[in-house]
Amino acid sequence: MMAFWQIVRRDLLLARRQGASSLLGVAFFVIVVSLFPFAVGPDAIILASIGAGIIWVAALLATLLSLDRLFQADFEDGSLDILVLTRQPIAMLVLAKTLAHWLTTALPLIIASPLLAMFMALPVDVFATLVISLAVGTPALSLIGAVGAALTVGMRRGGVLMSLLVLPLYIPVLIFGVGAMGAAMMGQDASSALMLLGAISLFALVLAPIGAAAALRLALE
Amino acid sequence: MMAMSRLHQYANPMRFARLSKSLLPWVGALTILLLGIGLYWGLVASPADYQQKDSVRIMYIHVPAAWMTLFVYVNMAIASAVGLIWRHPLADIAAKSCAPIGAGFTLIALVTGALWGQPMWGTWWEWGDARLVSVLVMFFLYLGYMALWQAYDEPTKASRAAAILALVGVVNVPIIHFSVEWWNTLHQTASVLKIGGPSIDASMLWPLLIMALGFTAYFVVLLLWRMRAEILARRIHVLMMQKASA
Amino acid sequence: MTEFFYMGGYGAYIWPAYGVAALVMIALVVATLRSLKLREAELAKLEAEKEKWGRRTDDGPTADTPS
Amino acid sequence: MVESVQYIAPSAISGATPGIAVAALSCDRGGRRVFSGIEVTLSPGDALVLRGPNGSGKSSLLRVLGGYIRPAEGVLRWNGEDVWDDIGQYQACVHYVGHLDGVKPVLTVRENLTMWSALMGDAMDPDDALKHFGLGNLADLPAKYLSAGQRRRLNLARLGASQRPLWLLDEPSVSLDATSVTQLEELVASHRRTGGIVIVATHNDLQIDHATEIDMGEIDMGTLGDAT
Repeated sequence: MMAFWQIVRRDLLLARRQGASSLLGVAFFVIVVSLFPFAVGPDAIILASIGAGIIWVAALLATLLSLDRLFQADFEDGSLDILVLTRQPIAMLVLAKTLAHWLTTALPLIIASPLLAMFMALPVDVFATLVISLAVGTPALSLIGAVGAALTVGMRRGGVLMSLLVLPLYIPVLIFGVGAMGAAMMGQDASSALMLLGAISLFALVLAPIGAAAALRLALE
Repeated sequence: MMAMSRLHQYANPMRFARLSKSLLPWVGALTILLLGIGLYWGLVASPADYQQKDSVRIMYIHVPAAWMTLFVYVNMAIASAVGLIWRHPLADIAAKSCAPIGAGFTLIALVTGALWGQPMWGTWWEWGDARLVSVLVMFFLYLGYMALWQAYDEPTKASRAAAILALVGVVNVPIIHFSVEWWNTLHQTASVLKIGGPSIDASMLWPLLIMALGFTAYFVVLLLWRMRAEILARRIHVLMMQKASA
Repeated sequence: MTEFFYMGGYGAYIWPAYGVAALVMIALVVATLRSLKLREAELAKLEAEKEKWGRRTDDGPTADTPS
Repeated sequence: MVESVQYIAPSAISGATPGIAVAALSCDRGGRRVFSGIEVTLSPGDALVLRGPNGSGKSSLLRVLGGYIRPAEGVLRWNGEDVWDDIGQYQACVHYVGHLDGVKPVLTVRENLTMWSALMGDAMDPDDALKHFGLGNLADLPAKYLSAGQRRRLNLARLGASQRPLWLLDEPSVSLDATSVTQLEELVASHRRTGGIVIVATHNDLQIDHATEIDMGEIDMGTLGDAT
C-alpha cells in the first residue's frame, strides 16, 4: 500500500512540475464546448436542449486525449521497466497511476463544468446534477481509458487506435451521464441514472486494472 | 570563449535591469494613484446610469479590462515581431512576460461581463454580445500561447515558435471579431442590450479613462517585474548548464 | 454606508466584479514577486557555487560528453 | 558454447538451492527464435557475463531473466522455485538497468534517486550513492541539464542504493568515462561480496572477476525456424 501512495505522489509531483501541460485537457474541454454555439447559433433554448450531451461528449474526448500519455512517458524513458519491479501487483500500479491522472485531469474538468453549463445556457438548478454525474462517471472514463492506453503503449499513432478501441466502451457512461442530466432538466429524480453510472465506475474499478496490467505485461515483452 | 558571448548577450538585459529598477517606483506610485482615483470616481463620485442604474459601475473595470485584453495582445505581437526579426532577446522576454498579464485581464473582462450580464440580460452569458464572445476567443489565444512556451525546453526555440503563433493570432483577431459579428447578425436575437452602450456621458467617461490608464500603468509595473524574473530564469538556465558540464 | 454597499440593489453583482478583478490583479503581483524572489535566491546560490566549480576539478568523473 | 558455461543437469536444479538456475531456456521474438538451450546456475556471489555482437539476444535473455518475457521453453528458477509461479514476488528481488535511464527531466537529481529508492524499498542514503558516482554537487540540479553520461551515472547511483539480490545490467557502461567504469566495477564487486548475484551484458571490456561467461554469438541455433 505504501508503494501505491508513493506512485500517486510521484505522478502528482511530475504533473505539478510539468505545469500547464496537465491543464491542456481542461482547456480543450472548454474550447470544444464553446465551438458549438458558433455552429448551431446562440439561441438559448436550442443550446440548453443539446448542452448536456455536448458537455458529456467533450468530457469523453478530453479524457481520451489526456489518457494517451498515461503510460507512454514512463514507457519511453524506461521508467515502466522499473515500476514493474516495485513490490506490488501491476494492477495496483495501474490503479495508482489512474488515480493520479484522474486527480490532475478529470477533476479540473469537473470543476470547469458549471462554467460550460453557463455557456450552454443550462438552467442553474441542474448544475449540481452535472457536477455529480461527472464526478461519478469520470472514474469509469479514466479506468476504461487506462486499458486502452496500456494496450497501445509504445505504438506509433497509438492515440488514434486508442480512441477507436475506447470510445465504443464509453457509450454506456455517456448514456447514463446524459440520462441523469435529462431527468434533472425535466425536474425528475436523476438518482437512478446516477446509480447506474456509479455501478459502471465500480465495475471498471474492479476489472480495468486487471485488464490494463495484463496489457502492460504484454507491452513490456 | 563561450562565457564571453554569453556576457555580451546579457550586457543589454543588465542595462534593462538598471533601467527598470529606476523606473519602477515612479510607475508603481502612478498605478496606485490612478487606480485609487478611478475606484473612488467609479464607485462613489460618478452617477448611476438612468437605464442600468448602479450596475453600470461594473463598466469601470469591465471595459478597461477588455481594452487591456487587446492592448496587451498587440504589445505581445509587436514584441514578438521585434524578437523574430532582430533576434533581440529582450523582445522575446517582453513577449513572454505579456501573456499571463493579458490572460489575467481577459479573465477579469469575462467574469465581470458575466456579473454585468446577469442583471442586464437575466443570463450570465450571452452569445449575442459579439465583443464578449471575442474576448472569450482572446482568452483561448492567450492560453495557447502560454502552453506553447511551456512545451519547449530551450528558450530560443520556444521564443520563435511562440512569436509565430502570436503573429498569426494578431492577424486573426480582426477576422475573428468580424466573423463573430457577422454570425451575430445572422442570429439576431430580440433586443440585446449591448454592454457599454453607444454614447457615454462625460461624468462616466472620465472615471473610465482613468481606470484604463491605471490598468495600463499596472501592466507596465508587472511587465517590468516579470521581465526581470524571466532574465533571472535565463541566467539560472545558463548557469545550470555550465554547472552540469563543469 | 449600507446604502453604499447596497448599490441600488446591484451590490450582489458589483462587489463580486470588483472583488474578482482585485483578486486576479493581486494574485498576479504576488505570483510574480514570489518567482522573482525565488529566482534571485537561486541565482545567488548558483553564482556562489560557481566560485567553487571553477577551481575544483578533482570532484569525481566529469569528462563525459554532453548530450 | 564456450567452455566457461557451467552445465548443470536439470535434475540438479530442484530443491531450495539459493540463487538463480536456468534450464534449457529459449526465447522467441517476432516469430524468430533468438536463443535456445541456455543452461546456467548462479549461487550468491556469482556473476554472469553475456557477450556477443548486437542482435545476438543478450538483451532478450536479460529480459527473460528479469521476468519481463515468458520463455518459450525451459525453466527459470529463483531459490529453487519456478519464477512464473509468482512473478511479482520474483521481480521484487530484481534490479534491472536497461538501455534507458528512467530519469525524469523535471525532477532534480536527488529527487530522481529518492523517488526510486522509496518505490523500490531501498533504505540507503541517496547522497552517499550520488557521491559515489560523482554527482554529489549536482544533487539539486534538474535532471534535464544532465549529459548522457551523467544520466547513466544517476541510473547507476540508483543501482548503488539498491538492496535487491539479483542485478540485471544491460550494457551498463555505455557512455561512461573510465573513472565511472571503475566505480561500476567496484559496485558490482561489493554487491557480490555481500552475496548478491550480477548478470551483465556487455560488448566492451567491463572487468568482472571470476565470472561465468556466455558468448551469445556462438549459441547453437539448430532449432532456428521451429518457432514459426
